[in-house]
Formats: sequence, C-alpha cells, structure tokens
Amino acid sequence: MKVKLSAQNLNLHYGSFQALKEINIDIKEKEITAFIGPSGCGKSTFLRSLNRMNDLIKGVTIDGNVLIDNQDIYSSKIDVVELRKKVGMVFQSPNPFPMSIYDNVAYGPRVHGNKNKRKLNEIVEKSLKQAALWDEVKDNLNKSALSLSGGQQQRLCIARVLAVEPEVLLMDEPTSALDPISTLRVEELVQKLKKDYTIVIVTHNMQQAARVSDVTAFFLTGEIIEYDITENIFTKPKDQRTEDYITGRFG
Amino acid sequence: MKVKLSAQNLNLHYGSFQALKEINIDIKEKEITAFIGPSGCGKSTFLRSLNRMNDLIKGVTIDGNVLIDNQDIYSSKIDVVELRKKVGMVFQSPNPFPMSIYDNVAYGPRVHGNKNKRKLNEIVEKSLKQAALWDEVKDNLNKSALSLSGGQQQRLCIARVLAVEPEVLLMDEPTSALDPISTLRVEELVQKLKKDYTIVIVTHNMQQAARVSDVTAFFLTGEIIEYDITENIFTKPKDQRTEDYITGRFG
Amino acid sequence: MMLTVPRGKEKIASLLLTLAAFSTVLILMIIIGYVIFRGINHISLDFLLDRPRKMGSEGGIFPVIVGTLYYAILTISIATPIGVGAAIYLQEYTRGNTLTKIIRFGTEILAGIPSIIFGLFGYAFFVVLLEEYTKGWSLVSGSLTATCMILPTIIRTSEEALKTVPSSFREASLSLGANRWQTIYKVVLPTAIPGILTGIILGIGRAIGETAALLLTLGGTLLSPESAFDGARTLSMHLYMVALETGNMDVAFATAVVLIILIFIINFIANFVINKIVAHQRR
Amino acid sequence: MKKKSELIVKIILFFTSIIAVSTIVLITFFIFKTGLPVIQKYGLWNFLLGSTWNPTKEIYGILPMVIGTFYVTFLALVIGIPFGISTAVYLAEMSSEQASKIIRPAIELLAGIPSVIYGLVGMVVLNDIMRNIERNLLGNILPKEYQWGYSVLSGGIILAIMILPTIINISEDALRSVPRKYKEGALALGATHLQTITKVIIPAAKSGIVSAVVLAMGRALGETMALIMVIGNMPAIPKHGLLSIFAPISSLTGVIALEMGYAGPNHRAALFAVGIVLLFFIASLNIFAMFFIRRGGEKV
Amino acid sequence: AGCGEKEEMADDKQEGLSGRLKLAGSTSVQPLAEELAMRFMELNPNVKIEIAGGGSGAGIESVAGNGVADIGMASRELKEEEKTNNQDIRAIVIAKDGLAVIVHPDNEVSELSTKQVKDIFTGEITNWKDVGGKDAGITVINREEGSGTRGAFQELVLGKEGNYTTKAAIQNSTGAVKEAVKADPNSIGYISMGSLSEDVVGVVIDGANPTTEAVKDGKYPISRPFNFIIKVEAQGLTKAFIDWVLENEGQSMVSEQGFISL
Ligand SMILES: Nc1ncnc2c1ncn2[C@@H]1O[C@H](COP(=O)(O)OP(=O)(O)OP(=O)(O)O)[C@@H](O)[C@H]1O
Ligand SMILES: Nc1ncnc2c1ncn2[C@@H]1O[C@H](COP(=O)(O)OP(=O)(O)OP(=O)(O)O)[C@@H](O)[C@H]1O
Ligand SMILES: [Mg+2]
Ligand SMILES: [Mg+2]
Ligand SMILES: O=P([O-])([O-])[O-]
Repeated sequence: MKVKLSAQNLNLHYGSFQALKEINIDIKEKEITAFIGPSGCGKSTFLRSLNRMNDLIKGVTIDGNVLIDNQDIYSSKIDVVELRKKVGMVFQSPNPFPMSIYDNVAYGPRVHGNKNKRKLNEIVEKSLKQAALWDEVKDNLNKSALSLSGGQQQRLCIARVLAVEPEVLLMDEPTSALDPISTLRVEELVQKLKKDYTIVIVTHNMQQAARVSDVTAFFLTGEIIEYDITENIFTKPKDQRTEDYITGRFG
Repeated sequence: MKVKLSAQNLNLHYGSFQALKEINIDIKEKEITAFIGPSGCGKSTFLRSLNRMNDLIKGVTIDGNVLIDNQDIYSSKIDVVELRKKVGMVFQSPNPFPMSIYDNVAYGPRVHGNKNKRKLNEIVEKSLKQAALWDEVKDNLNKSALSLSGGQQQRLCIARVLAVEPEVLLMDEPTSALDPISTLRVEELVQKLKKDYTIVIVTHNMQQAARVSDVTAFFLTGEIIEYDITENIFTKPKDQRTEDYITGRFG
Repeated sequence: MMLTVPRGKEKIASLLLTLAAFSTVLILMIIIGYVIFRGINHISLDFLLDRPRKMGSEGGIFPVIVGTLYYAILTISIATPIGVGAAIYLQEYTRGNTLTKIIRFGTEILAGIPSIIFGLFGYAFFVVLLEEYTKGWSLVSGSLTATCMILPTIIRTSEEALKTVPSSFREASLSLGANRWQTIYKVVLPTAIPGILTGIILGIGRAIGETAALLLTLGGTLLSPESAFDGARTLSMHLYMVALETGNMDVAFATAVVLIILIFIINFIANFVINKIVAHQRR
Repeated sequence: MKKKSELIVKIILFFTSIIAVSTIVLITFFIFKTGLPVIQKYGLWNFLLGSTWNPTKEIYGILPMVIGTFYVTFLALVIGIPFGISTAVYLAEMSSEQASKIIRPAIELLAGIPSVIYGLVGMVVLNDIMRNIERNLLGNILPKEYQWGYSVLSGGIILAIMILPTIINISEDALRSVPRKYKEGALALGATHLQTITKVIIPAAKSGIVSAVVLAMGRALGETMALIMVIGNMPAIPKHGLLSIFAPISSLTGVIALEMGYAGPNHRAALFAVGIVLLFFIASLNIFAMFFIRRGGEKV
Repeated sequence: AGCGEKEEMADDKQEGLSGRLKLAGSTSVQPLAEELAMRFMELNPNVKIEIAGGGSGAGIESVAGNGVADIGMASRELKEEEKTNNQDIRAIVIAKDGLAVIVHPDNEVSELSTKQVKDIFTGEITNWKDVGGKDAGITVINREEGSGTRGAFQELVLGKEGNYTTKAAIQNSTGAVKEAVKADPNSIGYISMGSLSEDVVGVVIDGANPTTEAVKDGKYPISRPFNFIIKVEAQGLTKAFIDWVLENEGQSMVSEQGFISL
C-alpha cells in the first residue's frame, strides 16, 4: 500500500526540552496505525505534529520533515488550513462545540464556504450515519451537543471531522474518557472507517491497540523503539523494552 | 499483631453518590497495608476517612465506625486535631509549604506548642534523617522547600509528618508524581519506617504494592473485593475480578 | 502568535483588532502626556511645601498632600482587616450556605453602587447621625465612607488570592494536627499575601481617586489635619475645586500630576514588595 | 482552650463578613428615609416624568436627568463596546508577549486614573475640540445652545474610555476561559483563526462578554465627577434628533454632587430622592445581570 | 509669607481664650474663613478652629439641625423655610462679595443697567444690538441650580418672580463660567468679583465699575452677603471669634482677601 504520511528525522523541542527524538516512520494509506507507550513519551506530541496543531503552542521548535502525499507540511507553501482539512483530528476527551448537534457537524462545511441548506443537510446526515450516531439523534438535531452522553459526544466529534471529508484521521486516545460500552462502539466505528480513511490512533490501552490496529509503534521517552505489524509487537517484540512494557513490567 | 485501625460497616456518600459501601477491614500494627484498585473506586476516599480528612468536603455523610486503638474516631468526644496528630498523612503530589525546609519540618511541632529552639533543631534533624533527606539538605535548611526536586519534596513531606511522631502513616499514591529513581528511594524509606509505624499506602502501581506491602486490599466501585496477604492477592486471588484487574484485563 | 497565514478578510480583521488594542495605549499616553505637559512646569518645591491661598489658586498644596496621605492610611487601615477578615470567613470557614450567598450577593451589590450614593449615605450616617463620634465632616467620616466603597474590592481580590492557595497546603497542615486558624495564619495567609496586597493597592487607588463621596463627607478644609477628627481635603478634591471654583488650570494640572505620581509611587512600592515576597517564597 | 480561641476568631471573622451586607441595608435605609417622603409628597410620576427641575421654586421633575444619564451611558457603550471587545480579542487570541506587555499595563493604568483627571482633560481638551467642531464645522446646522463644547458626546467619549478597562478585562477573561479544546476542535476542522474566533470562541464566551458590558454599564450609570466636568449639567431634555449628541445634559449623579452643598432642607431631601432612583436603576441592572448571566452560563 | 507681623499682635486682648470651633458651609466663604481662622489661632494659641466645606445649605443645616458645626458659612441669605423651621439661628454678615457681570474682551458693550441685565438673563433681550452692540445673538451663561452664586444673582437681579431663560448654557462653577465666556465673544455670565481677571471684562452696571469701593459706597448694585450662621444664644468662643472678625483686624483681612468689608 501507498505511504500516506511519513516523518523523517523529526525532532521537536518544547523550549529546551526535547519531546521527540529523530522520529522516522511511514504510515500507510487505509491502515490503522496505533501509537502506544507510557505517559509522557511523546505520542500526543507526534500526533499533533502531523496536522501542525503544535503551532498553537508557544516555544515549540521542530526540525526534520513530515510529508503527506510526499509534500512537506512544514514548508511555507503549505496552507495550514487546507492541511487541517485534509488531516482531521479527534481528541482525547470529546469536545463538541457548545451549539446544536446539527451546527456541530455543519461547522466544518460552513467554514469552508458551504452555505447551501440542502447540501448541508445531506452532509450532516451522512456524517452522523458514518459515525453510527444518526439513529440516536436524528429526532433531536437541534438539541445542544452538550446534552449528549460522553460516548455520543465522542461519536459526534468523529462525525464532525468526517463532514469535512479528510483523508487522514488522527485520534488521540479517543476512548479514554468513555465507559466500556461507548468504547466498544467507537472501536467498531474505527474499524468500519478504515476502508475510506488512513487512521492513526493513540492509545494507553494495549488491549485496544491489539484489537483495532494493523500496525503499532511503541514510543518511549520521545523515541520510536519499535514499529511493526501489530501482531508481531504483541506476540514477539524484538526489543526488551517493548516486551517489558506490554507485559506490564513498567509504566 | 494487634489491630491498630479498623473499619466496620463503613458507608460514605458524597451527596447522593455512594463512594464507599459496607467497608470492613482490620489494619494491623506495624504492617504495611496497600490499597489497590482502578481509578475512582474509593481508595483515597477510604484513606481520608481514616483521619477525618473528609470532614473538609461539603456534603459528605458517613455511617458505620472507624476505630483506632478501639476508639471510635467519629465520636464527638474525639479531638480531631489530636486524631490527625496520631494519624499522619502523605499526599499524592508532594505539597511542601512555601517556606524553608527547616520551617516545613518544624511546622507540626510548632503548632503543637513546641517553641524550644534546641528541641526543634533536634526534631528537624531526626525527622530528616529518618526520611533519608538529611544528607542532601543539611547545608541548606533555610532554602525554600519549593526549590527541591519532586522526589526530595516528597521525602520532605514524609519528614514533616514524622516530626509530629504519628503512630499511623497514611500515604495516598505517594510516588505517582515521582520519577523511577525517586520512587525507589521512597519505597525503601517506607520499608524502613515499617518497624516504627503502621503504614497504609494507596497505589495505582501493582508492582509497587507487590514490592512493599504485607497485606493488600483490592477495591472496586466502593467495595473491598478481596483483602489478604499481598502474596496471595498477586499469586492466587480468590475473586475473578481481582485476577482480571491484576492481570491488566481492565482498568 | 499567528496561527494561520492571514489572507484577505483575515488580514483586515486582524489589523482592525490590533489597531483597537493599541489605541488604548495611545489614549493613555495622550491623557497622561497632556496632564504632565500642562502641569509639570507649575510644580516646584514651594508648590509642594507651601499652603494654599485664595481657594488654592495661589500658594501650594502641602496640607492637601498631608490630608491625602492621612486619609489613605486611615482608610486602608480600617478597610484591610475588615475586608481580609471577610474574605477569610467566606473562603475558609463557610461551605457555601445561604448565609454566604447573602454575603456574596451583598458584596456584589455594594461593588456596583455609585460613589455619589456612598456620599449621600456617608453624609446622612457618619457626618450627621454619628456626629458625636465622628465629629461631623472629618477624616473619620470620609475614611469610613471610603471603606464601604473599597470593601468589595478588597474582599473579592483577597478571596481570589485565598482561592489560589492549593488546598493541598490546607490539607497538609490540618493533617499535621494544626487547627483551622493556625492553618490560615501560618500557611494560607502567607501564601496568599501577594494577591491580598494587590487587592489592598487597588483599594488605595480607588480611595485616592474618589471625589464625589468625599465632597460630602471629608469637609474639604485647606488646613492640615492634626487628628483623625479634623476635616481634610484630598488631591482629587482639590483638583476639582481649583479647576471649577477658581478656574486656575495651572494649579489644577499641577495637582493632577502630583496625584498621578502619588498613584505611581504606591503601585511601584506595592509591586516591589509583592515581588520580594514571591521571590522569597520561591527561593 | 484552643477550641475557645478558635471560636472567638471565627466570630470576629463572621462579623467582618457581614459588614458589607449591613452597609447595603444601612445605605438603603438612610437614602429612603430622607428621600421617600419627597417622592410620596410630590408623586412618583410627577417626580420621574416631570420635565422641569427647579428647586428654587420647589419643582422637582427628574426626567431630564434620567434621559441624560441613559443617553450618555448609551453613547459610552456604543463607543466602548466595539473597542473593548476588539482589544480583548486581540489580547486573548493574537497578541504577542511583547505587545501584551505594553497594552496590559496601559489598561491597568487607564483603570487607575482618578475620574477627576478624566474630567479635567475632558473639560480642557476634549470640550475645546468639540466646541471647535460645533462652531466651525457644524455652526450652521447646530442650534446656538449646542455650540459650547459641553455635550453628551463629550461625556460619552470620556465615559467610554473610563469603562474600557472593565470591558476589556472581563471579556478577555471570558475569552481565555473558553476551553482550549473548542479552539483546537475548530482549527482541526480547517477553520481559519478568524472563523474560530467569531464562530466558536466569542459565542462560547458570550455570557462573560455580556456581563462585562453590564458591569461597564453600571459603572457608566454611576460615574459622577468626570461627567460633571464635561456634560454642561443642563437639566433640559435634548431635542433636535441626531444633533442632540451635541446637547448639554445633566445626569442623576451630577445633580446630586453639584447641588447637595447649597441645598436647603427640602431641596436636599429631593436630592436623596434622586439617589433612590439611581439606586433603583443600578440595583435592577445588577439583579438583571446576575439572573441573565447565570442563565446564560447554564445554557452553554 | 503673610505671617511676618504676627509677633506684634501676639498679646492682644483675646488672651486666655481656649477651646475648639467648627465652621462648615459655603465653599465661597471657606477660603476667607480659613484665613481668618488661621490668624485667630495665631493670636490665641489655645484655640483650634476647624473648617469644613459642604456648601451654604449644608452650613446652615449643620448649625440649625444637627449641631455638626458651631458656625455655619453661607453665601446667601437664609431661606424662608430655614428661618421658620429654625427660630433659634441668626445670620451675621461678615463681608460682602460683589458679583461681576462678565463679557468677552472683544464685546463692544461695556455698560448695562440692572434692568438690561435682568432682561438678558430672563430671555427678553436676545440680541446684542438691543443693548447697543453689534447684531449677534447673546449666549447666556448661567450657574447651575442650587449654586449660592446663582441664588444671590436671582435675588439681586431677577427678583423673586423672575425666571432664568431656559436657553442659557449652564456652567457649574466660577472657573467654568469664565472659561465659557472666554471662549465665546457673544456670551455673558456672572462671577464673584474676587475672581475677576484680565481675560474677561466686568461690565459697568448702572454707571458703577465692579470694584470693592463701588460696592462699599453702595453704588454698585449687585452684591451678596457672606454670612456666619450661629445659634441665637451663642456665647463664649463662638461670640469672641465673630466679634474679632467684625472688628478692625478681621475686617482688614476681609479686604486683603479681595472681599468687601462692612
Ligand atoms: N506544551 C508543552 N510544553 C512543555 N512540555 C510539554 C508540553 N506538552 C507536552 N510536553 C512534554 O512533552 C513530553 C511528551 O508529552 P506528550 O503529551 O506528547 O506525551 P504522551 O505520550 O501523549 O503522554 P500521555 O499518554 O500522558 O498523553 C512530556 O514529557 C510532556 O511533559
Ligand atoms: N469531593 C467529591 N465529591 C463528589 N464525589 C467525589 C469527591 N471525591 C471523590 N468523589 C467520587 O468518589 C469516587 C471515589 O473517589 P476516590 O478519589 O476515592 O477514588 P480513587 O480510588 O482514589 O481514585 P484514583 O485512583 O483516581 O485516585 C469517585 O467516583 C469520585 O468521582
Ligand atoms: Mg497524550
Ligand atoms: Mg485517589
Ligand atoms: O459655595 P456657595 O457660596 O456657592 O454656596
């Protein structure tokens, strides 16, 4: 399969603290890639450098390259807005906007200039269906998104991203704030989305990585220690540290 | 060994939410008891009800008994200040006062009326030695405690408690904010203190519980599921849920 | 921190926002600059140390400076214990019951009351009704009136300062067997002191800047006060009276300069002290 | 013994805490005690809606002052709100550290300048400019009595500057306390910065911004000294449509401050009655604010 | 300055006086009273006199009603209501203050009769040409309602029944009136004579220049009394002070300060 995203010798500093060290990785199209590793090892940081979300943080310096479809996303020619349209993101805790369900999903298309009411309706319905939320909310599209349960909110956030029709979906611990049943639903959803999207998912939960991903990268203190197809990582890790981590010997 | 602390049919509500359900446990003198269990299961809540720290929180209601040396600590005859002197506490993240190292350790003795400079010097030295911090700070006792590293701060907090000469030491995840090396030092310290104190330690880290404690109680959603000597809990748990938890199948 | 490359509409909008923000600086510079430009030439040692003549249109402002300082110190020494005490009570002793709600509500309302209303009240209550104790128009009456005005400021900022003291400090202290007052006195207050000082400074600033309420309660004599039961005149009052009664704008602007400098000095000292304390705590 | 001293401390602290509330009660009591008889005698509607204020002849109609007060407050808000909110957005969302280091102290200082100084500068500088505009630029269309500088517009401008810090500080707080996740959410969807601000951040900070405006309005309604010095204190109802922004007016606060001293007993009681009206406006505003803002907060 | 000659007067007949006096009231009288008090205290080191402002009304009230002050200062006569409500107070004139009618230096009109001034301020005359000037509308500048100065002007010029024109611009102080007249060549206003300065012109009224002499001689018609208000039965220090003010030294200080002695 084609390489969709790739990082080359990526280093990232927060001020003087180096959070990412010489990251090299190729992420393939229409696969699910999981990032695992103990807290603070740089998983989120790396994820956020894939759609330049780290630009928001003061004092971040980056060197090395991140390519998407072989284009350097840190080049000055890149339009960040376009990049983020292409690379959608779902966050650790659900963050619907304080507006109606409908407006949440329509938000992206609207800011991208889509004002046609009919068209918007279609997009909203389609996205909510893809996110497996349509049946639960279709009669209440004008209700505030904040009145949904945590699991529903997270699926709404996924629908909101899908409405922008990104190519890549970055998910930073998307289920860590959810109960087991909601977690399951989101996991199913991710599996389903795989056929259309390139998905990168950060998780604390090794079982989850094992269940949903095709390939897994193990991060430790800012480095990628091991990167392989998921089964290998969990059954025959090559690095001692990987083994220690997945058997729960530290972390 | 003699029973030092004991809870009998203890129930605790935050408002209408029941955080502890019919807790029964006997904690023996000069042993280390560990509380483990997933987040939100009530470990801290229970710990805090052993020195009436929950009194500070609005809307808490308690029924059942907590006995220390066979005296009910919730009886109106008990002087809470005396109780807390007897039952010291170390918190999850180090919380030294924003004053000098010396003043931190001398704080307890001073509020209990000890004004004798010589005596205070002695107490401070002894406590810092017990907490294995003396050598690192003896030349800088007037430095602000906030300038210490996290691990040093936590040991300082332990010294601060020891200066009050409590009989029981409650520790709520005392190493969760520390790096591995500091963690190790604190664990060693706890082991050393065991010969003089009754220690109760809450931890998220099962390895830690296994390493330091004599007995372990496993909490789940406000109940004690299993309570046994540590080895048994980790090698032959009786309850399926305990086994699931310690093998990392949930949480 | 520019997040995205500004384009078209974005560019114009961000330009407008920037302009708006910097115009506040411009306005400030115009006001302060003009006042200093008009007033500085009239200031001399004589002006500072002489007494006013002819309603203040001639001579200096010495008694007015004395009056201002006297008034500020008196006000703050009444308002601080009350305000900080109230904040401690609200933050440390109550658990958000109905009573606290009433007290907070009252404080809110008090904060919104215009100063002229305080003036009316101070006149009717402190000057007239309590004349026997306050001696009518006097520093005491003026300061008590001002105390009512600045109390909400001090209570609120002190409350905020107390709130920022981590509850872990309180818990640690209590768990060491300290009682509540010891905990407050030895740990909470020292930690909160920079914030509390900020509140007090805001209070002083407001008290010194006040005019309307003082016109009705402080008397406005041009003689130096010798006790708290004498009347006095503050720089703000003097500036108003000189500008309006005599039309001598040179003196008015010179007084304004002195007033601004006084406020600067107070702020400067306060910041210095606060920084010292903070540095000491972190050292 | 320890317990006892604890109790005493607690009691003392309790008393300090009820002083503020007692003050409210006392203020209300004293103002009403003196002022209410006048309203009763004169009739509430005659008092509120009477358009003549002539204490020498014992005619107490405060409509001109009510209108003047609200007029100047309205103008101040119209000028101050766009400036204030723009500045707040700039500070919360765009400002570099250096820029903030210049702007923030400037705002603090603006808030710290005593109102008499605003009045003085307004009276000497602003009114001079206004007078020139009124005479030279608009001399032909403005009525004679609107041509001497003292005007609602001057008052509105000065007040707008005075309420800027309130608007800026509270709005900025509100904008900053919008959870970061909303902003990230919007940006991650490919919204531009401006779209994020206008479509997500400002709506989410709405209730804070409203409370900023309400507080600023309260401050404007209650301002006394700066207004006295610039609005001319003419107890007449402005006429001439839009041109009336050049009309001299008088305010509720101003009439009290100016006339208290000279007033005989009846006149003085009437001024306390003006105080009642002012207190009523301010209290309604505050209560409205508390109600509205709490409701707004819940909705989000 | 001004205190060089205190030695020679030191042991005057007032010796032996002691105690405290409190004065309150008119801000126009206040500066004069302060000078008087200062001098009196130099002469009588055991006497302390405190002076507060508050305005004429408050000054009267402070003696009559609540006894906040021993002596009230007023720049106007007692009102009827004040007299009838408080039979036990009386007003003592300690000085006079002439009111000057002022115009812009460029104004051709420099002389008016009391009647003309009245007609201008009631709005019957609205153009300068009707009083001998050029053809231009008159900008009347009035003081705010309740001002002692305005009250005095009303009584002295307009009379009880006269009404100020509603077209008048209102200024709330002497200084502001001066500023306003300075700024407008067609304006007219009135201020205390003591506050006259070169940038405005005091109009000749009924043939008399606005000078202290003219007021003293009774030629200049517009002057108001500066009053001390005391309890009818006031004795002791209060009386001693007032007596001193009314005698030679007090009255010469009145002149010194630019007001009109009795
Ligand atoms: N804004 C920041 N400024 C400074 N350091 C930061 C910042 N954000 C993260 N870090 C540091 O960078 C390192 C990596 O952080 P990151 O959030 O990427 O970890 P993570 O692997 O996602 O951890 P977790 O599983 O806890 O979310 C950590 O040491 C963290 O303390
Ligand atoms: N002050 C409080 N008010 C209401 N509920 C509370 C409060 N403190 C804790 N709880 C609830 O009580 C339950 C037990 O909390 P507790 O802090 O004891 O858990 P814990 O086992 O210590 O978890 P952790 O490992 O995350 O520290 C949780 O559901 C928590 O949400
Ligand atoms: Mg993370
Ligand atoms: Mg806990
Ligand atoms: O202070 P007044 O003399 O104008 O009453």
